[in-house]
Amino acid sequence: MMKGIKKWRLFALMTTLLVFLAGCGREEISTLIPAGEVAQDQFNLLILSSIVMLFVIIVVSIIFVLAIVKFRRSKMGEDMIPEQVEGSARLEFLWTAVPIVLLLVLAVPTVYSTFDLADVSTMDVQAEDGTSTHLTVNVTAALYWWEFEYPEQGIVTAQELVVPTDERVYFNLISADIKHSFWIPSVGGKLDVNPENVNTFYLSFDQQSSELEDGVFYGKCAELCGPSHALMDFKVKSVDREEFDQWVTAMQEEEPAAAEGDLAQQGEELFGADGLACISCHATSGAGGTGGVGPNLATFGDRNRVAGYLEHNEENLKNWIQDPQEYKPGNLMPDAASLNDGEELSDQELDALAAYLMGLSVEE
Amino acid sequence: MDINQKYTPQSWPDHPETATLEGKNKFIGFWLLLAAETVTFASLFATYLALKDKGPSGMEYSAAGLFELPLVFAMTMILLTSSLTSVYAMYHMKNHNFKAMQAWLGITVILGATFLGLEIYEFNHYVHLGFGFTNSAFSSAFYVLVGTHGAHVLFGLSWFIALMIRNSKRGLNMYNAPKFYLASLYWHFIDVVWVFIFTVVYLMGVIG
Amino acid sequence: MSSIAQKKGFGATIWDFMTTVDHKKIAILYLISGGFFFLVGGVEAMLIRIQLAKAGNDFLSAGLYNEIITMHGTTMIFLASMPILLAFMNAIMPLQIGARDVAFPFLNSLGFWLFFFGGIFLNLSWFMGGAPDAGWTNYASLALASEGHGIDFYTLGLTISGFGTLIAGINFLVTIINMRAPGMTYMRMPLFTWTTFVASALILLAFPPLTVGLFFMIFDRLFGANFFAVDMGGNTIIWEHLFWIFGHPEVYILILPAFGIFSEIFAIFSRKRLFGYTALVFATILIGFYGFMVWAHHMFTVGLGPTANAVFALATMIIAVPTGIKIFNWLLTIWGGNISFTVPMIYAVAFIPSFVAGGVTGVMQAIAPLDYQLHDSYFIVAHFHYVIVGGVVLAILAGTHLYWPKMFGTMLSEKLGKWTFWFFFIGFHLTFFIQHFLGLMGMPRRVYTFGADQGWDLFNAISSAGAVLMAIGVIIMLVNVVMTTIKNERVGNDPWGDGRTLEWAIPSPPPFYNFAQTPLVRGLDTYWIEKMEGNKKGMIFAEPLGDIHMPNGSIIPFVMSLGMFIASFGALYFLDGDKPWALAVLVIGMLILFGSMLLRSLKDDLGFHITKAELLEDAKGGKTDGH
Amino acid sequence: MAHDTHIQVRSQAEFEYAKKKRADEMKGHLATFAIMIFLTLIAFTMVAAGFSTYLIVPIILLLAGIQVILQLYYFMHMSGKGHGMVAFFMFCGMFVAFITVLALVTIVWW
Ligand code: HEA
Ligand code: HEA
Ligand code: HEC
Ligand code: CUA
Ligand SMILES: [Cu+2]
Repeated sequence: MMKGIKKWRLFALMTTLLVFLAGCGREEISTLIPAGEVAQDQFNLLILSSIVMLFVIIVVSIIFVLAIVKFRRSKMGEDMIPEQVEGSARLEFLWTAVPIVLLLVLAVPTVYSTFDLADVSTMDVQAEDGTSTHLTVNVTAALYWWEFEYPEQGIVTAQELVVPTDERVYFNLISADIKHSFWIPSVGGKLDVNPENVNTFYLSFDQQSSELEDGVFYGKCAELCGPSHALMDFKVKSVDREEFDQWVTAMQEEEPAAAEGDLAQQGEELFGADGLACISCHATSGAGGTGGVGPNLATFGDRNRVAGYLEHNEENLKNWIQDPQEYKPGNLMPDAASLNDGEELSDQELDALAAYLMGLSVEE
Repeated sequence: MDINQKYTPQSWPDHPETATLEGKNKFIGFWLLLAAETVTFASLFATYLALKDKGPSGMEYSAAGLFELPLVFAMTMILLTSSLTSVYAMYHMKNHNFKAMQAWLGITVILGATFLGLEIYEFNHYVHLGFGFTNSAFSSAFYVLVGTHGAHVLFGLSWFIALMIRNSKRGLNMYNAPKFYLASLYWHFIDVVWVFIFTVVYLMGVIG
Repeated sequence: MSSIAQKKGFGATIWDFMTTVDHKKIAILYLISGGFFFLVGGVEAMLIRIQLAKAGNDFLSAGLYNEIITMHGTTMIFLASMPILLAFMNAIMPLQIGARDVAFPFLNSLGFWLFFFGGIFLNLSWFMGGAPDAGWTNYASLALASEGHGIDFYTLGLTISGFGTLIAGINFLVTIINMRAPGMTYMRMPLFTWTTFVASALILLAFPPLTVGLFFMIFDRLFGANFFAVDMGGNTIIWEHLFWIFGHPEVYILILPAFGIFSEIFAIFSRKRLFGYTALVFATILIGFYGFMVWAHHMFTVGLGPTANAVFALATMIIAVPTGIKIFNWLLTIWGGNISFTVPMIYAVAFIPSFVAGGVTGVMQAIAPLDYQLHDSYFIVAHFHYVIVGGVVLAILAGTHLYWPKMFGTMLSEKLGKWTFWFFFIGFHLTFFIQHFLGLMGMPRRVYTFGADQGWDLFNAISSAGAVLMAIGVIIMLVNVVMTTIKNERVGNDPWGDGRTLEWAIPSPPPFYNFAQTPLVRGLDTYWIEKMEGNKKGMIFAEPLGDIHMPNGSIIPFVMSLGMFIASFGALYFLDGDKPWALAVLVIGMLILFGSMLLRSLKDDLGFHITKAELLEDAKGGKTDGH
Repeated sequence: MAHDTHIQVRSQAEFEYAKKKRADEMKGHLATFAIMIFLTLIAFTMVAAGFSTYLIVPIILLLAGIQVILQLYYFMHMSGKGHGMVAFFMFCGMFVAFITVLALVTIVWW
């Protein structure tokens, strides 16, 4: 039966290797394919510690396998009484000292990195004209959705974060209700979004998301926050600085792009204060806020997902509007019927809303 | 151990509380409980310190504006004195002088009850001022910390009284001596906690 | 069951167990109820794995899934693992030190019943409007927002059972400090006794912060306090600190007794004295001590600042050293031994690589910046199931086989035992090994579903398949227990043949008064010493045969716990508004509790004596009735 | 267990001696009490007198610490015979208490 164990260990080793060789997961979301300085640092720590740990495991395994192979009763004889050894001070010293050395190897980069990753002192550095040299994004997490405010630029977006590549981006995190955690696995580790204080850290995005299969990095909420915690995803578009600036300018244009076409115009009316009053929770201009009741929909047409995780098409959008609870249990958007005096929306009305929302776009 | 065994001051052992195995067990067990209580109160103190003066915006009361020292001073003196009277009770317990022990315990109980009365008065006063349990994080932390101490006082008093009544007719023996001893240990511990309460909550509260 | 119980009718047996203060019977109670809760937690685990078997599965709804993981974690840790370990401590530790019983038999029973009613209370939530759903860590902001009474079942239930555990801890400490047989110095105590000692010390100092945190939560949710209400000035991080100041020592409360069981097994089945006994003892103490200084490693991502993170990272890493000392001493114990691969030994042997794999991932998580990636991902789930299942559960299974004859007087089948082992062991690695990679691939924990677009399907399916193997293993184990009980082949004092410590020197199961004469301990592994010197009587005794004083059984612990149980329902519904009877229930429960306490203190309980004549009769094979 | 309470009657001289010792000890307790009252007075006076906060806080905490030691060692006899384990566990308790307080005053905010 001990052969079984040996085989298992081999098997485990093989899977490890295989998995690593296969590149491990999808680029958009795997920590093993780092796409930024922070993630790279953390990946290096992962590799370093894995090597140390593998060494520990190998040493233990060798002693272990030798012991159980050499000293089995079938070899030693039924009646053999082994010598009752008390111990050995020299060995005790050895296996105290060696692990300490191994831990020191880990401790140094740990401490260095801990302070390095927490260093946000350059966040407030200002250029001569008084603007910050670095981009800062205020992230507000709310029950199952994310708001991204760019205070310097005076714009707000939701669910999809747009950032410039190859520079540090600073984040201020605060929760509007309960605790969440902000995590973009392939770009860097997470930081909790607490209700009582602002947490600050930085990330950098070294790869343009358009090179990815899905065109976006995946972001996650990593702290249990209720039934739809699993669905509290967001997406990240990293674009070069130039493109980013264009996007900001487009967002800053006060007026939301006018709805094009009859259907969309009808949708706009429905959306507005005289219709279903969606507008009371959802802003449709990048510059406007709604007090954070619902996600800003100014860029809805450019989105990659509906509600953070559903495929971005009209079908899903209409379903969502009809019955949000079905798709994100416990979320705070009322279903369409309750906004429409208890009546279901007609297909035509849904089509109109969908057309309108899909037309909201700041990208050309 | 025989509960009917009668002792004279001369046959009464030096340390009746640990003279039997049962006594020894109770003794160690009780001290361990006190170690756990130390951590309990530390958690309460730690929380109190973290939440001191924290409340909704526009909160009316902060520690500096609320606490008044004269009453606390009186309470402190009373409780400290009751610690001494319980030492006297144990002194007589070791001398196997049951009557004197009961008398000193009686004084201890009276002092303790006075303390508790003052505390209830104090709480009542604060509530009337509009500083209620549910008003702010600060108020919750305050009432739970000081109230838990008060609950311990109450329990200590009940313990003393129960022991005094239960044993009033049978005098001291190996069965009840450890119980008296432990009750007095408990009383000292309550005093220890109070020392920190008046220092950390009231004195440090008043100076802001 | 003991021979005395069998002669009685069913009702009398139940009554006997409800009133017993005998540590061996209480051990059986712990084992049965802990085992039951293990099955409950295991079924919950299976539901989790079914739900996650494929992407976008809708087997469980989102809310229900959160209730199930919460109850799975809580049940497994508080209601399954700890009680089963307490069962072994109760059954074996007093025998190992040659004591007649634990220091406080009455409190021992109270501790059990509090745990039991707490566990029942917690699980009644399923039938009374929904279970807790904020994770076993019950983080404050989510817990305060949670609707219904689930969280209240959690806080009140854990408070009750927490008191029970605290009582058990104090009891064991006093027993070990005061009741060791003559000659049993601290440095001659078997390792299982040592780990019981240190784990009990951890219980003593770690449970109070949990209790305080739970009380805050109860006050906040049920009585309008504001400890964690952010808009009222409260702070949710306080809960996290209090929970983890308890929570980290808690995991050592689980693993240390497991280490103790394995230490016994390695020595017995290698027929060899523990290598580096002194080092093992000091490593145990060190682990317990360090255990209190590392809790914030669960909070690296909270934003405590780099200084706190660095300090706690380093402190955490240090624990690898004493743990390593243990691992290597065990290896050197079997090295040069004469290893017999019985079922307990197979578990012990399998434990070493499994636990080391789990331990080293723990050290990886201790690297704070790396933990920013690992935290709350499936890597964590993999880590702790490796240490818990690969350490604690393997120890529980090993201990069950090892001590079954001592507790019940009959041996579990070795053959079925091996089947259980292989299913469970392979299933375990299949389930959890792959989860490391899921975590690294970006899968957060506590997600009720995942999309097919994230590349996690295959690994999750493999993981679920592994869980099925584990379940098969557990079922074989149940079959084993039933068949063994039916067959009921009696065994002697030392059924494994190579017992080394005192518990193997007396009959299986031991008579209710344990040792008729207190043994004299002449060294470490005292029974082994006597055996090697050819002592026919088994032991040398420290006292002549004489009367034995025994405590009386009592129903009061049961009634007290029932009182707390009832009062908790009152507290639970107290502020509901539409339930005026709640206050009455609260008061009635409290009256039962304090009434029975009063009764206990007013009624002297002096116990009874077994006379020398009865003992002699018993030794000849006659039966002494307990009462 | 029946045998651990054999009764020992002391001689008159022994008895007198023990009694005297207890009376002496009681005097010591009285002195301890006086010190405790005194320390309390200092603490309250300092606050009433309104010295600087930075001066007062460490001093009154120190005074509280001294009082606790007096209670534990004199009134509760923690240095007495058979108190080894007791002292050990109390110190462990205080250690955990200390780091708990330290943590909650340093790494929990506002
Ligand atoms: C029995 C339970 C148990 C045990 C024994 C451990 C042991 C350890 N644990 Fe684990 N842990 C848990 C149960 C346990 N843990 C649970 C339940 C959680 C999650 C809770 C939740 O969030 O729900 C958790 C989470 C957890 C975290 C938090 C992760 C996060 O949420 O972000 C961390 C971080 O540091 C950690 C670290 C460690 C370390 C360093 C050890 C060490 O004690 C391990 C030491 C052992 C070894 C290292 C192996 C043997 C040593 C050698 C062979 C010597 C040579 C080795 C080296 C030089 C490395 N654990
Ligand atoms: C002692 C602790 C312990 C133990 C033993 C286990 C055992 C198991 N755990 Fe658990 N687990 C935790 C403690 C434990 N777990 C904790 C603390 C959490 C975190 C919770 C949280 O996030 O809050 C967790 C979370 C957790 C998750 C993550 C959930 C999530 O984050 O979304 C998963 C997923 O795979 C899992 C799986 C398993 C499995 C498959 C087992 C298996 O080993 C179980 C094996 C047992 C069986 C298979 C029993 C089978 C029984 C039968 C078949 C019964 C037959 C019935 C009758 C005859 C009546 N556990
Ligand atoms: C009470 C406030 C409220 C009202 C009124 C409201 N919503 Fe919402 N809406 C929300 C919230 C909150 C969310 C985020 C839900 C989540 O992801 O958990 C949301 C999400 C959405 C989304 C998905 C956003 C995204 O980024 O993918 C769409 C589309 C949407 N709402 C459209 C509408 C329409 C159309 C109406 C009117 C019929 C409407 N909403 C009315 C609160 C509201
Ligand atoms: Cu937000 Cu999970
Ligand atoms: Cu931990």
